Amino acid sequence: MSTRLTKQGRLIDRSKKISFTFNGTTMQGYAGDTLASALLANDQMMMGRSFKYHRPRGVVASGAEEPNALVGLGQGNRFEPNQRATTTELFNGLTSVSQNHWPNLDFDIGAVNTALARFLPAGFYYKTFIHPKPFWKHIYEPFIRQSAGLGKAPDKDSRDADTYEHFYAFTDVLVIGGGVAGLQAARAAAQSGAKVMLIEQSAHWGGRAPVDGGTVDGQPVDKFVEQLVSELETMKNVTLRNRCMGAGVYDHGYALGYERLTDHNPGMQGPRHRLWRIRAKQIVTATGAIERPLSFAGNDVPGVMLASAMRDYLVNWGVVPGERVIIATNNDDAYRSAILLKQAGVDVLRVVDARATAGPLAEEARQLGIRVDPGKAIAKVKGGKRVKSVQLCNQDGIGGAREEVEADAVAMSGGWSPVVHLWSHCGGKLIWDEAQAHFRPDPTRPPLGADGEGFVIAAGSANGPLALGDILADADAAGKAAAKAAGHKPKRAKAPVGEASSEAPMEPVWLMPANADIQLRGKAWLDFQNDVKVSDVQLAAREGYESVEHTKRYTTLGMATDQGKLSNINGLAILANALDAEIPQVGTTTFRPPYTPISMGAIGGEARGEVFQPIRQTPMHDWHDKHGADWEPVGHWRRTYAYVRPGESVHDAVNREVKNTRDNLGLLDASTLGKLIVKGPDAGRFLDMMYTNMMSTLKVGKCRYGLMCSENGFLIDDGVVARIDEDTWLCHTTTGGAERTHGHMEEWLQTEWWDWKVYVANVTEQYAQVAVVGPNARKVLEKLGGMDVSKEALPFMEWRDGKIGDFDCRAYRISFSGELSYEIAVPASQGQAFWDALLEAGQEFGVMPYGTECLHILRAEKGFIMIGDETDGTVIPQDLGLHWALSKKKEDYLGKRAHDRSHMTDPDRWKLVGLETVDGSVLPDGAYAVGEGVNANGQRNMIGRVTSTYYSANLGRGIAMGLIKHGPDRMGEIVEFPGTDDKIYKAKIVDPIFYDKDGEKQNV
Amino acid sequence: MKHYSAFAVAREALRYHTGWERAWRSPQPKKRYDAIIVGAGGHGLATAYYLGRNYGIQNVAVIEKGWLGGGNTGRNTTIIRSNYLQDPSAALYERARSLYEDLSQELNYNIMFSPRGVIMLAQTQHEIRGYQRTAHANALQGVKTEWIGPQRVKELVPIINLDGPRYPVLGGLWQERGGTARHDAVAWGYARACSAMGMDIIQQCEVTGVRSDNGRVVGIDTTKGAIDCDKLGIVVAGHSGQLAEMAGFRLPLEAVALQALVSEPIKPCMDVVVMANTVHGYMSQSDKGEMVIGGGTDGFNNYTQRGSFHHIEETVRALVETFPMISRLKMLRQWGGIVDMTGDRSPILSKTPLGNCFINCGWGTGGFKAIPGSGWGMAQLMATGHSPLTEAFTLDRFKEGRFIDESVAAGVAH
Amino acid sequence: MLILRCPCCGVDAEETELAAGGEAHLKRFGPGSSDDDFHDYLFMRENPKGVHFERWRHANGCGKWFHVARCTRTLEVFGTYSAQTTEPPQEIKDAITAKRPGWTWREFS
Amino acid sequence: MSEPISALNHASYDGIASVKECGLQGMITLRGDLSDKLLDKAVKDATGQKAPGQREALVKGDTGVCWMSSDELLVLVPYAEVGAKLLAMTAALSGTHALAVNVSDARAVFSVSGSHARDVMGKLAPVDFSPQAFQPGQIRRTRLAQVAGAFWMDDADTFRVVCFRSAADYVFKLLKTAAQPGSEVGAYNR
Repeated sequence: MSTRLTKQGRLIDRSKKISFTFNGTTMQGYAGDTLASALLANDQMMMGRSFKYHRPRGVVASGAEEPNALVGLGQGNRFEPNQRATTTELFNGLTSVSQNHWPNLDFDIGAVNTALARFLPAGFYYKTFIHPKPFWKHIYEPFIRQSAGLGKAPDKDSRDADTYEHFYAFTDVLVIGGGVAGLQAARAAAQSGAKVMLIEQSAHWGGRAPVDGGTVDGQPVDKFVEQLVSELETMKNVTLRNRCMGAGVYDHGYALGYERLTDHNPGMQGPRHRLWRIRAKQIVTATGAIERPLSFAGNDVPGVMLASAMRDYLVNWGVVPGERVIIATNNDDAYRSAILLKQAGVDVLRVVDARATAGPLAEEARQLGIRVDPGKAIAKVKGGKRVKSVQLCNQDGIGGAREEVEADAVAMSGGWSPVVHLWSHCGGKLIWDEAQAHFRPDPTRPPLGADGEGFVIAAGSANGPLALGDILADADAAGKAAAKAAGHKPKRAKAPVGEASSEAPMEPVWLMPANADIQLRGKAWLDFQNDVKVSDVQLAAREGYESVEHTKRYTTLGMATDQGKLSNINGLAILANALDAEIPQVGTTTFRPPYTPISMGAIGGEARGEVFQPIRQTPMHDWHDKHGADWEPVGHWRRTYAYVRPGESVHDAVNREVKNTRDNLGLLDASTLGKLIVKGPDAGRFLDMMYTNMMSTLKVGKCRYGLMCSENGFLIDDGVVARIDEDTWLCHTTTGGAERTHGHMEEWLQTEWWDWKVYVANVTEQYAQVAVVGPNARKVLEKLGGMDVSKEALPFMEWRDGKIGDFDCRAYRISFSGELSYEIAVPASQGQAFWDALLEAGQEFGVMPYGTECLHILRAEKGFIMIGDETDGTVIPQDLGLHWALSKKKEDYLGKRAHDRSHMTDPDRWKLVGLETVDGSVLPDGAYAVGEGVNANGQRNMIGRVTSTYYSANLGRGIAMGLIKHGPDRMGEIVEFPGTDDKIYKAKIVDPIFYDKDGEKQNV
Repeated sequence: MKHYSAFAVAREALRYHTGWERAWRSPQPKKRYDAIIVGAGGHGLATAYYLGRNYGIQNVAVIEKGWLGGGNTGRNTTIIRSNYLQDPSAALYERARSLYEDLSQELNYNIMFSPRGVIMLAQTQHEIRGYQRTAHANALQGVKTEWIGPQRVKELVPIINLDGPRYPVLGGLWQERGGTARHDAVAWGYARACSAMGMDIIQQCEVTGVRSDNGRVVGIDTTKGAIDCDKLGIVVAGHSGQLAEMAGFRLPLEAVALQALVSEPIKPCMDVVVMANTVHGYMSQSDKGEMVIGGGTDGFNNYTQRGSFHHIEETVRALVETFPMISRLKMLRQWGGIVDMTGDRSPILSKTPLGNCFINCGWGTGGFKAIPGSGWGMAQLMATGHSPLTEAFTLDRFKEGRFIDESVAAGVAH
Repeated sequence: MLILRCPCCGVDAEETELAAGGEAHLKRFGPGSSDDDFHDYLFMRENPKGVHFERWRHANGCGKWFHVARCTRTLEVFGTYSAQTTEPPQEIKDAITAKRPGWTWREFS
Repeated sequence: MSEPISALNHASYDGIASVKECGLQGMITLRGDLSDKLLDKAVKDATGQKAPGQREALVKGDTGVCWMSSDELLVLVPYAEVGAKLLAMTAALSGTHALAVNVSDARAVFSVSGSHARDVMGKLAPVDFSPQAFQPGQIRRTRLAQVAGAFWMDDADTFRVVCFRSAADYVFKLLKTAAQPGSEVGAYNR
């Protein structure tokens, strides 16, 4: 029986009772409990089911390494699967459910897998479910997938009720881990004056030390911790954060801290998690060590736990998981658990010590009346949902001659492994420590920082030492070394002197008993969550999956949610043994961030909902929004696709806008078009390189349409360029092209032609720009009054500065629609007022705003190309019949050389033409034209494709543009476009100018 | 080779699985092979396999510096699809996809090909047009895809948020027979089949030189000695440049880090693969229950197999927006691989300036899905000197300006 | 997550402020150049496992381009320097030599 | 001429810091040779300040000058005066290679103030906001979450934050989110 003692429990406050539920049952705990300690206090030994065999699982550890006690926590929009009970602080109203079973935890259909375990060894699925083939899709795989997963998925429509944020922090020294080593390292570093940040994953400082005991400078270690924390709190150069886990270490001194702000009290205001993005000159990993399980048959039965965990539950929370306990060990540390349990009144039946001789702690245990059996082992633990009895045998043997002892809990200790994860994340290497039988950081091969020097130092038991005195000395040295490496001068203060009982050496024990037979090996668990046993690793080795990565992947060892914190070293040792190799030869798998799982919410940070991504808005954005704008994202901009009136479809709206603009007057918010000022004595020469056309010869006051190609020859942008004065040009770019084109210009100016005297400035957002389009365009401007916008005063492709109404403006007489058209730029702060003025003055002329789709149709009616429609990154100006825009006079411009390559001059390139369906219908977007036959790969031969296709309300029929092989030479021919609707669309090749071929409308 | 089946597993269970033999032999290299493939990843092993299967060339060695399947084969997000736009890509990836359909049976090794379907979301007008174009091309290329509307997307992916404030889901390109496979198993299955044909897979053996005579390859030097060969295939992903240098030519490649991550395993909640290119993220759920997530690449040369964390952030926030329920799931593990990028982001499968030496590289972010097709085409190229599957993917296309650009229809290609 | 010191504004900028710009010190080949030269200029990038020279832009910052000498195997940064040069300055080359004796990159060593 | 309106028309929010859109600010982007005496004089005439050194912000209220890069300054003048100042500056620089252009309407300006202002900023920009590292007199161009931005300090507790006008709505919402109640970090005010 697992129970709460009436005394003890240094972390709980017995005056504060807390009520919570587990699988619907209400239980009681105390403030300071973890969910795991509270469940144990309520005799809830079984907390879940394993992944593969659905075996009963109880808590095995007391901290972040826990593989078994995972629960679904919370409800609805706060439900979270796979939460470790051992690191979940208890709060009032906590609801938890166990995982991976049906219909319930006690009775689980899936547990039939346990009975079949023998038929489901490692990798069995690679060998089975192969025949008959259709069974895989319809029976086998659905079955495998249904049994997959641990925790329940959150509801499909759930929306996380919490918020998250990031924070950037900069420090000289980051110390990860707030145990005695981390605290001392922080102090040693801080005393140098260095800026120090110390983060600790739990809510408590001091780590294991207060449980393990010992003295520091003559006083009990818990007092030492208390004083040290107070001292650090007063130091101005020290930042302390608990509930903040060091999640990962990355290049150039970058580390992630995962701070859980409200998990222990979900009602609190503020974000739930904060992800710290820390830049440290030096990082000290004082991450402690993790006890290893022992591999014996039945080591997975609920009630079998790590000896240190049992000690933690007793000392920290006043909980003992059993009344009759057997302890198995290969080292002295487990005796501390034996002694404390005995002192707490637990019947410690036996310590089976695989070693022939034990140290002074064993003697202390014996004196308390505990029976110590050297050279002994656990052959097998019996029991289903909790420990019933334990069979003991000699360690040196195959597990015969067993003695059976009734017991209800087993503590095991296979020695300790430093937590090397954070050391390893960024390339720190490990060495094998023969004496402690563990991997520890190799100080000669640390992770390298930006300067090529090591930037991580391991401290305390994370670095190998396990005795309190050694830990403190190591941590002190690490703190000083980190401060020094960060450019500070450490103080010569003496390290505190820690003392604890001396210990005899441990002896590696990878299997219990040493030569356990196959039946026992098949029940000796390595990975408790994924159900990987000793026999599985041996099978992998036998079948040739010899690399440690092969074994891991073949057996799934260490791939569970604990990422092998308990299983890795034990599994490696078994593999090494099976291969007859040394452990360091076999090596480890790669440690990858995060140390323990971190929430997706925290990773995303504040970027959710309305600040998920910026939405760029023009000065008239709100007006559009209020007037039926159907929005279209264009880059980060929002543009109006069409202004939909009540009762209209989007399609109706587009047709209305198209007709009205041709017949009366349309207004387009063109503010998103990029505007770049290019100025300087070399500006003309520079623009001649940027554009395929000649820009240096453009006269002041005039405009010219320009094309830009990449150096690789492909069209990248286009727009109208205006010459402002002798050495100043204004270049329009496409929407969303301003930043890219500005960057493109700066790149060439800064990295190739840096001696050219040219300055570029991006003034896109300085202006609200409105296209005033249609037969009544001039009338509305004249009504507003101001500058002369007559044909004579402002001819086509010219610009003037002046006033329209009250507004200072620059008016460009340019047209992307073929209509009489002005683009008027006013200061952005007056954009809305100008828009309002145009609408008001335009009433009598039939004014309507129009959106991007109307813009597209108007330009297509005129055969104007659109970057992104006619071009897709593979199209060159020659394909589009834009030879006239490729200056023959210039020796050089970006893209010119590229156009000379054989594929670019190939006469078979597809060329731009107009397309008219035979029946007037609209060609499907993206359709391909087919030729005869198939190619060598059996694909239909294609001879072209549709690049733009619309219904033209003005022409009352479908119009399209496309690229067709030899297209311009095939005018009048009919080509076929198979649709995805099984129809064949027939279209005639025509001139791409469908409307007002002579351009009479724009030239008025 | 011992046949794998449920009966065999049951039979072996009676003797506690002590009777299983090695999946592949671990031989010492011979003096000479008809063909040597450098690189025992999926592409290299598949090339060897089809050399034997299709052309009877079985005196083949596959040389591997580390452990087989340990490069990008074992660190990708396992997506299989063939809904590419350009003819040569569609041909290659569709051949691969169709070979994947029967691969478990062919190799007698369950590679767990799961044709659960792949959706590429359209979240802008531009993407709608791009995917409709792809659907039209695919129909003519013999690739079965269809354009589907938002409601059908929601039926297929109940956890999706159609009305994201930034990018609403406007529809998608759906390939019903796309899906995923167990990546390690693909390498292991090919390795076992190669070994069974008598081919030698030599792991822990690094190539130190390429020997040639009169402009033709004659052998390689390795850490296990010199080995002669008639033909040499270099299929080593992130190390292509180094091998090419040994063979005396250069490659237009750059190595960058690509990252991926998985969540903790949860019960099944998403039955298809979803790719959201506008926001640079894609996600599927593995047979184990983990949400497998991939994103974009770093922009700089990097051989560390560690990427920059901000890419993980960008991908995750995009996916949280697209699938809000994952917000409270947790990232279990992130990792990186080194991928070779070419000038047009399409691979190179080609003869080289060195006679009888062939190169297969430059898969960028999308190599896994191509493995069987790539192996098939490379084997044909190596055995016969020509393959329609590979003929567009030559080294000299960059000089001619003849690119195979898939970014036309989609922002990223994985 | 790299940090590079922008030589223009002096800020130790982290990667999210920067944009990578590929190989440094390219010589441009324009009209009249051979197919091979033009091809190499556009596509034949250095791809060393070790010392590399590259361009970066302090895009979310002062906007200036600069050069970086960096190791692609360890991500060690040997130095940053002006974009307005056709070859690495001597002190950068010296700094690399101190860390990677015998290094070569293209025609530089 | 109608009344000019800033991007968010003086929107404000009070959380752990006070966030305000400051209204229109006259701004001139000035590119040129920063060591040029003519340029120095033009700046002095417009703002009363000398040309700033690397990353210096010499600002008093709505008048001053900030170093933007090795060949670029941001000249701040009262909004109403920007036209006249720009004309004067252009005239003064007519003999030299320089570019002065009005960008007042292309920007939005916010103030973030209060004892937790540094916390708020530290959530959005990858910058060390400790008083040792960042103080009045300095300018930093960087990113604010996903958009470009720049800021300097009016006093020890007040930031002046500049972004593009089109991103004003986003930046305001960002600052609000970062200033939400209960989100104090306490990193800079122990």
